[in-house]
Amino acid sequence: MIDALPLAVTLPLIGAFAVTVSPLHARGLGLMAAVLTVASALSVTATVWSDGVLRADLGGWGVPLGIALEADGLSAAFLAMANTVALAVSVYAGGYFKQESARHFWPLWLLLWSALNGLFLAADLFNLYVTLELLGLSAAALGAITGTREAVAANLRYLLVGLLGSMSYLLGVSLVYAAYGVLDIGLVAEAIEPGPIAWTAMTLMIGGLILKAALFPMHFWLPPAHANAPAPVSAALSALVVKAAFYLALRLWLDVFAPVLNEAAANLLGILGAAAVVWGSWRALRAERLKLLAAYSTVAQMGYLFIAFPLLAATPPGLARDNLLAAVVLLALTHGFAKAGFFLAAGMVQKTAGHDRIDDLGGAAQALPAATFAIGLAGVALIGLPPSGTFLAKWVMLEQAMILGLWWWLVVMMVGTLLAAAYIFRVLSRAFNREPTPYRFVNDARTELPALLLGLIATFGLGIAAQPLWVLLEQGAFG
Amino acid sequence: MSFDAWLPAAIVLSSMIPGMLIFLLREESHRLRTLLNMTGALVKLGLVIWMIGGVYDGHLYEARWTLAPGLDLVLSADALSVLFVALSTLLWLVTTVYAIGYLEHSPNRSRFFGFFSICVSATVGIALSGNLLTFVIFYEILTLATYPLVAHRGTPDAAHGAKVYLAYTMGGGALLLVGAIWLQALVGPVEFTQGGILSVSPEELRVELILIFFVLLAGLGVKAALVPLHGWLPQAMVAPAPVSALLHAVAVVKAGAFGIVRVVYDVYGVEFAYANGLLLALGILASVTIIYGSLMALTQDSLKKRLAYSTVSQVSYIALGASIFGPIATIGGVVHLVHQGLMKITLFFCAGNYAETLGVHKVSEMDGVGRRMPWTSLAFTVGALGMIGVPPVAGFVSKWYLGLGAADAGSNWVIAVLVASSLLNAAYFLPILHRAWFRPAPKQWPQEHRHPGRFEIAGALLWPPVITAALALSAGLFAAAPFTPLEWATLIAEREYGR
Amino acid sequence: MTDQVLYAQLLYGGSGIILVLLGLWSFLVHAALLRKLIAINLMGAGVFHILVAIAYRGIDTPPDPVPHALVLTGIVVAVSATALALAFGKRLDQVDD
Amino acid sequence: MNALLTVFDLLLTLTLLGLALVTVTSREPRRAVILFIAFGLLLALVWARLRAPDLALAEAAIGAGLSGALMLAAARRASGRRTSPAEGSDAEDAP
Amino acid sequence: MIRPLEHILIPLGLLAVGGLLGWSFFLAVTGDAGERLAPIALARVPDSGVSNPVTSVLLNFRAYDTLLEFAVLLAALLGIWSLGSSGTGFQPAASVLDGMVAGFVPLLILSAGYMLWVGAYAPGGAFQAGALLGSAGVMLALAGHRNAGLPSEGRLRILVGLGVFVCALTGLLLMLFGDGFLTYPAGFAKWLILTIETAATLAIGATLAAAYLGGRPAAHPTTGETA
Repeated sequence: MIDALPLAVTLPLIGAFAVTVSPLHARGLGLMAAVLTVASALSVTATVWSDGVLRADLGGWGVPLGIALEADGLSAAFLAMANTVALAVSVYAGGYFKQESARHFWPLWLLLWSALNGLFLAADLFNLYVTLELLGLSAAALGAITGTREAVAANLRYLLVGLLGSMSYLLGVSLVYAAYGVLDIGLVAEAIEPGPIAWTAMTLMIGGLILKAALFPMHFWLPPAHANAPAPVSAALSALVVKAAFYLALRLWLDVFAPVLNEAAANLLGILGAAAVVWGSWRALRAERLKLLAAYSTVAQMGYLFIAFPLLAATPPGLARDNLLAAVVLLALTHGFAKAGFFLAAGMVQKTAGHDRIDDLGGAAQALPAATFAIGLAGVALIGLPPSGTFLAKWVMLEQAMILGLWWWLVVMMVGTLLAAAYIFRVLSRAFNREPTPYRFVNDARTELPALLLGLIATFGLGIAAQPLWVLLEQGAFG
Repeated sequence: MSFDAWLPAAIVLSSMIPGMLIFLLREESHRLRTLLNMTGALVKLGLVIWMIGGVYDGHLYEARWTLAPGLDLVLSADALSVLFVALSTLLWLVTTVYAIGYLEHSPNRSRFFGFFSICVSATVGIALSGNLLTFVIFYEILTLATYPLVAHRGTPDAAHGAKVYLAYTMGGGALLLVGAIWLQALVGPVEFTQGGILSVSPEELRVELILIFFVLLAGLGVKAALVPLHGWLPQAMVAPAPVSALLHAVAVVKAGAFGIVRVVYDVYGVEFAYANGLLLALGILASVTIIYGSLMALTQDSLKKRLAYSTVSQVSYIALGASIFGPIATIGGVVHLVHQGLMKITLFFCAGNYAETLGVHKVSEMDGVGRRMPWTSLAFTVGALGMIGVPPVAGFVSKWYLGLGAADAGSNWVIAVLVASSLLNAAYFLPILHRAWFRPAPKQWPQEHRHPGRFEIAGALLWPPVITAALALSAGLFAAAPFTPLEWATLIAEREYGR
Repeated sequence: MTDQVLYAQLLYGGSGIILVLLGLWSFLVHAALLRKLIAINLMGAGVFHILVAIAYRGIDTPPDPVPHALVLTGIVVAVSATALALAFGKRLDQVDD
Repeated sequence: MNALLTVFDLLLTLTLLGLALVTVTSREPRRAVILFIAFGLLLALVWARLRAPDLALAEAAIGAGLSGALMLAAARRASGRRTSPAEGSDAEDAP
Repeated sequence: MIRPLEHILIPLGLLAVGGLLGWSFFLAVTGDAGERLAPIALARVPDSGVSNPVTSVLLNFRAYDTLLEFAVLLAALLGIWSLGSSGTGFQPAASVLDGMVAGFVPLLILSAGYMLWVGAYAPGGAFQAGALLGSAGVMLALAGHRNAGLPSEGRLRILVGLGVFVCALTGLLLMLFGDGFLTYPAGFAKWLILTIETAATLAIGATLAAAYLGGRPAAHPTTGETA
């Protein structure tokens, strides 16, 4: 019997062991593990797409005693995005890291990957805690891999904040177990009822996740940590790791705490999101370094995702709500592809120029057409211009906001969009100067193509062919 | 999917795909790039001719692609869209030839022609948009694709011009987006329908709908360079001449004007717009723009800037036509979409040629250029006379119908605007013609280039203005013949007014 | 559930909450890495303490093994995180020197 | 017997909390770590009382023992660097 | 000087959090959660292959958690290693300590073995045993052994990954040839658990000792490691 659910988590673990044991072959073994992991994860998504919700009772005990893995449309969508991005990051890393760094990068990277897949597939609140910790530790370790002062200091802070977040989450889980005596998400959802216990547990768990998702004003740790990591790591951190925390918050919101939600909490999340949009975009505009700009842009983009909560809360169940949810997921996925592509391309520009000060990037940007195009395509998706997935998602969200009469979210999102246009074009304008004409479009296929492909997916793939996402989300995520 | 559905998509893709391929080419692959460019342009032209025939016979071309539930990408062809498609396809072909000649030996040609092709794809997409969502999508893509062209030269001036251009058009795009979303939230998906879709809208939405009209108008007005949203156009003059041609005649300002026509006729419906005073507001705005643009043109010594302000003024004739209630004025406005394009592109090509051969950039340097560059100057003269409205050049036809329409609708003040603007047009164009033909040439031109084997300029730069001037002339001379812009505009007006 | 058990659960669980608060306070107001780490370990201990308290079912009834297993997992995670954070701190000292 | 147990529980808890309080309030790194180890050992004792001997063992060995050893090594370094002004300043950015 | 954040806001916030927590906890404990998972878990202990309930949960009912926990340990150690080598180690200890260590370390290793074995039916198990092994390493390090008694880097790398590897591999093999991921077939549970626990004990011990060194083991002549 082959069950793709545990495979998606264990294959990278075995890969991590293999590259730990033979660091000299880290790149080859790591890429092999990456390909196998992607295959298993995508087969999960494909099976959910065709057959519906997938579930695996690990250990054969079944709930409530055992732990289950479960893939519904929501998990399958995030899983597919994360694994595609992770594959691109892996290919890129194969060309980016020299031998000495590669031996440190690969095992940690595969552990992080395993944590991501585990998190998207987990159906048990405590198991989610373990995946969160694995994610947090491997992410911080990867971020500090260069060993420079800035990187280590920033990632130490990230590690500590992450620990605080997990602790808060675990406290919530303890409370849930104390009150309801189960840990499986489905069983908790059945048992939960409005009241102070559910309230406190929700505050603790989602509060902890907000810390990890870097929602304003808990974003302070993100920009230095993401800006100082090596490019492939920044890509993974910004595109996937914070996204995983958001996924979990959304999952808890939709599946666990659905009976106890109220608009005040949703509005609070939305207001924080709005503040993140404005503040993050503004700081990105003022940033002097390319990667810092990208990191602040992540703060802003996470804000958009949290604006979804008040909209979801105000929309009665039905087609409109399903539509809105799909748009939010589309926004998250598009940002995953776009931000990863942005960071990967920025890494190439940085490598060529020897620095990433935006004002002095002209020559490097013009010498690397493929990387600059990748930044442009990713930028289009970050701004939310058509034909990107972001545009589509924002359209649906804004239309729903207008239907509900909540026009202020539209104002916030448009302000964010314009600021994003300003900071993205501030970068792109560097590509137009009087430096010599580049000889060819692609200079280093191994690093430039992954970035370009991610940008293309964000801007064309998800913008024009997003319809399947709606179909996928019908599997369990709606309703 | 049947071929009928594929045709609009194929017209968009016929320039999109070559554009994408061109990006990947090495800089020296000159022949391959030219081949791709010309193949795309000719294939597109062929497809458009096919489509014109079909639409004339009442054939329905529609491609529909669902992006998300309730959000469809619709490309469809009606008479109005075919008019714009035909214009931009024809002018793109000519401009491509011109650009290949103009940019010979200059750097970054792959990037330039790639965006150039995407730019025209976006324009065609705008023309063929079957609903407001599709229109917004292509409208924004057009902004994206023109930015690199404006910034192309990489000089500080170009960077500044591009920044201003971007600030204006992004702001306009945002407003358009807000309006479109707001409208869709109120009335559902907005499909472009002859006669408009709001005639049946409930009374209590009226105030909101009027507000939305102005939001949309502001969004479109940026590209259409309506005063006070025109500021980017003179700044964008730093771009290479083919780009100016593109901005002023083929794509950008046209997209704005076309959008205004679409919103008035096919979204709001001319009856609704008239009944709620929207037409009057638009008419006043257009008139102010016409007069202001002409006055500003009068004060410019830079040739390209003078032409730019002239565009500000002339494009608003289109909006003016839409703002007068009645089919005759509609004909005048719609036909001006084509006529202004033909005349203005001629003028910009000529301006580019003067700069290229003689280094002449200013009106005050133009003494005697007629002798030195007779064919170019002849084309320029045709264009300028057309702008003034001298028969039999195309511009006269537009103004004549606008005037008739205004008289028909009883809006005599519009006639006054037309007369005033024609006088101003004459005031800023005739001196140029006088200098060109009747003043002696200086001993030395500002910066003269000799073209081997040619007295005036290379063929790729000379033929385009001559051809477009000839077209502008014949559009006026043979206005009554079948398949002319005028006849087509009449068809559009009849369909919009349901006669 | 006897009163005796309830009393123990509330007493120990309550003290777990106090430990969490103490740890949180210390984490928020102290900047030195070591103190932050002690604080976070104390928070962890508090959470574990709560879990151990709810697992308790009386002096002569076998306790609930599930929270115990969770706590054991948590202890190992905590020491891993502590070790990693201290290594970061050491690296910072090295770079500063 | 029950009353005795109650008093015992109370005393244990108070001692535990007291130890925790002095741990977080002590400024000297080495002292704080040693107090933390003591706290861990006492916690192990409490868990033994709560019929969690597995956890008591693990906490004593890992929570108190190994974490403590790791922290002691760090505290020794911190004490060694005490002269440098950057260390341990509370004015540094707390989240 | 009163710092408003530190002296007013944080205490107030903590009070609020504490109140909310306390109230919720009180309601949770006095509520109708019943006996939670205890009866179910205790009832299945006899089927789990071991009789210590905590070990049953850790290595059977919720063995997947434990697998990821091994991964957390590995991640921490790899993170530590990525920051550089362990440096000079500790000063050689006085002979008294040395003698004590010489007697103590074998005792720790022995008790680790014992702890691992009894974990099946009495308090103990892989984590406690691993911790004892790790403590032995710490002692050796304190006594001045540069590598804390750990083997060469190549072997150490195998050792620290052993927990993840054996547990994941067992799970996968059981999935491919058995009833499902980490689903032990009847009768084999005890031995499979013991296998995983043995591997885990070694891995935990090696990881904790290596973590205590705080960097990659010092350069070994044959590996050509650089800092």
